[in-house]
Amino acid sequence: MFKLWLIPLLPFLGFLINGILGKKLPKLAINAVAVGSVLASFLWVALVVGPSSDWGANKLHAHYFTWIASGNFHVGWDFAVDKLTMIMLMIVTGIGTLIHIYATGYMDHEGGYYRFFAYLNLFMFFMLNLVLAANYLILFVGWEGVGLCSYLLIGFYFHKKSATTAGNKAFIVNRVGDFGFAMAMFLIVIQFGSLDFTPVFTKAPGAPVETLTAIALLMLVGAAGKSAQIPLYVWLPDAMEGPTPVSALIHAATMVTAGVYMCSRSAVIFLHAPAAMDVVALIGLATAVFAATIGITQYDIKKVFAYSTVSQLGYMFLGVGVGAFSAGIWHLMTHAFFKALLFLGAGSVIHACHGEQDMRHMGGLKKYAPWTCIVLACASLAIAGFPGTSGFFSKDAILTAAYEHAPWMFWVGVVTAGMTAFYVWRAFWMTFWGEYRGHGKPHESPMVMLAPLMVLAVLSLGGGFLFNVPEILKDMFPLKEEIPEEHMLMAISVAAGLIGIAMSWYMYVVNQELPGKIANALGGLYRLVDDKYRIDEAYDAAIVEPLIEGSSAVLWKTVDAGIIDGAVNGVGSQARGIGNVLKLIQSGNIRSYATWIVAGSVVIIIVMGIAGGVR
Amino acid sequence: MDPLFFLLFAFIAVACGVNVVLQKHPISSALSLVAVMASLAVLYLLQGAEFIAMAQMIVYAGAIMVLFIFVIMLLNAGPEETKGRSWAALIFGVPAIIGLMGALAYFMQTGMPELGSVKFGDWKGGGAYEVGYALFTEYLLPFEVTSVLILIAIVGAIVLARKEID
Amino acid sequence: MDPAQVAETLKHGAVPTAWYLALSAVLFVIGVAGFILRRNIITVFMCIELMLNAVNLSFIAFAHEHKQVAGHLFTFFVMVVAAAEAAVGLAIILTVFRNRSTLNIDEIESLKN
Amino acid sequence: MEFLVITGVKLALILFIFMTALAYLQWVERKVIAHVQVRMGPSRVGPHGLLQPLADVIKLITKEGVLPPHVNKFYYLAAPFFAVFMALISISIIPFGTDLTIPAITLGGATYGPWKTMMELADVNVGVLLILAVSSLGVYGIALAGWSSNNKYALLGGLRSSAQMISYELPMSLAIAAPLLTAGSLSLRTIADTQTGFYFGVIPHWAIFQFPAPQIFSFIIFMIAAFAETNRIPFDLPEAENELVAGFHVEYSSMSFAAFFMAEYANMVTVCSVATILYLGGWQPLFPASLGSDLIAPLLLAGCGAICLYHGLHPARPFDRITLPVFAVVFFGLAGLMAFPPTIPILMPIFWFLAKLLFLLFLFVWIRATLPRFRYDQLMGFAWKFLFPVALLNLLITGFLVALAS
Repeated sequence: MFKLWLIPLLPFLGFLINGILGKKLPKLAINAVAVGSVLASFLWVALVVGPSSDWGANKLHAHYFTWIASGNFHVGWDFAVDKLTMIMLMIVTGIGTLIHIYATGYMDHEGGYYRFFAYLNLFMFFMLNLVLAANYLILFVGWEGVGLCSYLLIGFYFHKKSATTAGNKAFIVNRVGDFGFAMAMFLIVIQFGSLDFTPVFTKAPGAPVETLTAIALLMLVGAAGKSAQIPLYVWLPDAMEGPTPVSALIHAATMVTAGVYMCSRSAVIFLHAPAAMDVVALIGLATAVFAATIGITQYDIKKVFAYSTVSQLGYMFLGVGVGAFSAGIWHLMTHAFFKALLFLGAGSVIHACHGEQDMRHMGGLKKYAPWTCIVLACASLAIAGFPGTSGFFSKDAILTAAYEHAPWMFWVGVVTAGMTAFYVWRAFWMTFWGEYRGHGKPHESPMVMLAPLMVLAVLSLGGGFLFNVPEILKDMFPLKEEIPEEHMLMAISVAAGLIGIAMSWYMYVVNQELPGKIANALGGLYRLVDDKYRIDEAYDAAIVEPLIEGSSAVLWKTVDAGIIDGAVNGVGSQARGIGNVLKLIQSGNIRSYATWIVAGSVVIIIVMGIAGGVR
Repeated sequence: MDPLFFLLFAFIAVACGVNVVLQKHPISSALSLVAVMASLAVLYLLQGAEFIAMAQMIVYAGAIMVLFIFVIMLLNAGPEETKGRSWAALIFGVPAIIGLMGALAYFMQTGMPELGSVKFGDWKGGGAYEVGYALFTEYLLPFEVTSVLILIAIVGAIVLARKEID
Repeated sequence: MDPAQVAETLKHGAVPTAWYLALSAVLFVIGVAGFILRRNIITVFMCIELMLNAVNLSFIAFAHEHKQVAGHLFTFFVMVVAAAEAAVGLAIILTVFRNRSTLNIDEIESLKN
Repeated sequence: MEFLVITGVKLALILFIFMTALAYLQWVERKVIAHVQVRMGPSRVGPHGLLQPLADVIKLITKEGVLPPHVNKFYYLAAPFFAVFMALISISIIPFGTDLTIPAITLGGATYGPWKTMMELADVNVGVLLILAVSSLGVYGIALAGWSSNNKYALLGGLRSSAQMISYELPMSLAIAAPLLTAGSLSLRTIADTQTGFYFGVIPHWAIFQFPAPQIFSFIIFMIAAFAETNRIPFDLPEAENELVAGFHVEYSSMSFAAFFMAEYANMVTVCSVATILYLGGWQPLFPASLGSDLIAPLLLAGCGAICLYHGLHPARPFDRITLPVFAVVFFGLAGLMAFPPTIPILMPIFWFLAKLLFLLFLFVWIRATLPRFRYDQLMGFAWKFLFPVALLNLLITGFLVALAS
């Protein structure tokens, strides 16, 4: 018995302690509890569960109690660990620990210190639930929980209007996705009569393909909501209102990848619904390109990385869509490394520039914050797919798979890769090269913030070598055989990345007027891209306004005020009328009431006895 | 042996029960009620309900009735005055009681299905282990709900009994 | 049940379950009688407790009859409810006494009409 | 039949020994307090006042029992004996040692026995609950005494004691629940048996040391609550002389007055025995016999004998010349009995049990001689705001650890 319940429970205890007592505890104690609990569960995963569960086909499965039992439909609180879960566990707890450590430095001067860490631990609890779940319902519990924590943490600076609205936006948009997921679960229950993974996946091949397609598409809706895919990606950029560690942990490394995890967890269903697979691939690809183009024009450093996250998630979905689940998971892992690093580095930069987020007011930081510069360079290399870095392997795996599926997808992917390299390095140059354009004097971040960055830098450089995910997962998702063009494709994607880097170097270091010129030349198109294709405005016009109008006009004024209130008041007046008559028999004398009760019970007993009700 | 015990404690229970009703002074009624509860606890033991018997002693006799006595002492409640006796309750009440008794007796005679018998130690399902196991597995939710109920009761009692600040 | 059977049961040193039920019925009726006839609010309250106890006895008897522990649990819950009820009820009695300085149940009839 | 005889014998023995012990507990208390306060204590009646308890008993019996006119006679007379009764019940299920076998004896050709019996009156398998139930009934005696005396001080005493006892029931029960989790039984004998054995051959398996959840905190909580349950200083609010003349027993005199004292001391002995069994491993020795724990008792007694002998030979007071050697002889005899192999398995458990019991009782007396009295609101606040949460926390942690270790 590996006491799987311990893994989520430890962060939860941390949440309880910090949440209840945090106001009184000193910062040191809060740090100890928050970091310690997550670290403990990481160690439990890495040292106890990891080694002891042999990596064969048999997976750990633990049933704790039956949560819902209605008829022959049972949902238990079950946890299960297989290799996929194991990888996710390592990512979540490992990176979670690093980011907790980082946050102790980053949040040092913030108010609501204990609140922040309580939320963070709660998030860890739900995320681990999501990953450990052995059936869709428990997964959904975690799914909703992380959504809640994301909402809480985006709106952490609740005194900022923009933060609270961003939180609401994230929450509401996610509801749309969760609706899809819930529908998918209903369909699953109807089709398979159970929500546990094992029976569902064993029965799935036999099920009618239409049902499977429907289920898969609905799941995709859910995944798109959580993982910020078209058309539900709009919440993620705004989510950057939250503190940077949150952006790194929730909106880059772990939560947003839950969709990818869910899809590859349900690989069996998707594999038997080819149409759905294509939709997934297309959406992934579209999102990748789309977000990349937006990323090019942004000046807020966190926004840049946010859009890059969206586009990288698009990559993962592309991988899932073309059937290369292991490649998707691999990219998920490497992305967790370098994107967490990018965000934390950005946090360190912002910290260095006294809270400045606009890259036009940065620059020349490489001599003020050398360490940050170095680690960010590692991350940018990784995301640009520089040969040997972690990003290179995973991205290449996805692109190869895409090529086998349909060559044009590969080419679009390559272009996107180029753009990715371009805007990431654009951000890099604008931040670290040239002259410092900001106010005050920038300074390097403390060691407690830098140490996790260095660990992550090592991981994002060497992650590809260290963990060859397709190799690990090969008995879940069979490896694809080598194809002849492999090396050529590799060369092309690498070239794209290098070209992107070179272009950014030319435009933002050598010849700095060029970008302005290009912008003017493009004119309207540039402005369109610059304000994100005006998608938010479109949504407002198309959905939000009508909803508000409709609800106020129809629901409130007619239905609520007219019908419901009328009915209620009518009932009330009727009751009063009847009461006026009935009150006459109320003597107010308790003993007479008692007498009535007894007399009534006597009657009942006699009736029942005569009717033989006693028998 | 069993019938002896049953008759003895049944007699005590009934006698003290009658005493509860007849005694004029609340304290006397309360103590007779304690006696009833104690003898009922013995009867529970005869039926193999060890845990419940002890709970009966601890909760009822040890806590609830102490609370009653506490309140009686606090209010220093004297014997009940017999003036202003409300005849209504007597006129309607006594027949109702007799009717209830008769109905119960009659239908227990006629309508009651054939029941088995109780012998001390012939069933050991009422130990602390069994009760606890059932309580924390299939009756977990009701148990938690009762805890909430208790909490509500505590809050309500405090709100009711504290002096109004004004 | 017929006397011969009862005699048989008693000879084996056992007690018919029906007797327990009869006892609980008697206690219940006593409680009802007290509830109706007494006028001291505390005594009335105690009579309610007496009724609860009577019901508990029958629960236990049936639990033994069907050899299930469920009856015990119902008794347990009844006890919990009784405890809560006692807490709130006595608090109410305290307040009533503080405001009206009487314990006579007949003088407390503000609910009339 | 035989069962009845044996039970009767045990009953008589326990009752006799226990009553005497209660009387002498009084003597011990007075002596200890006296020495804490650098006085001599009772020393006139008999050598070192050893006959003082006897004198007290005679005085109390022969004294006229005053029946004040204003009391509620029935309850006034019933209360003290109810108190004593409740106090004595719980002693009947306390095991003093492992089971005892009396070898068969032959009288005129007929062989009787051998008899095998437990060293308690009854081994109830919900013993702990029974103890709790009885101790929770104990409050009636005091409350009734206070109420029926029809005297404002007595009434206040009764009110205080009932409130106090109800309040301290909770932390006490919670504290008891924790070791039950590790022991997994409600029978006192079984609980004591689960504490046999030693870690690394040295540290005993007592609940206060026991893996996975040492119950040291629960032990402390239990002892504090026990002080309150027995109305001992620093929690003796019901009989606070300086506030309510003598609390609930102002109006009492002679035997009924003595009854309350007997009840108080009997309760002390009960809670201390329970603490011994639940936390201090009952009759399990402090360290294994292989390390010579059996030698402790004889050596101790022999030491006492030696001291008595020495002082007898160099008497400080004239009659020491006679009395102390007698004591010495008694002590040596006991030591010999303790060292006598056939009796060791019977006597050793009793010795260890009594040693722990006496230590705890000494604690009670010691604290009474040391600490001042609480104020009433402090008392309640302590129970509800500190003791109760701590006990709850301890229970939670214990449960967590036990679940972890299972």
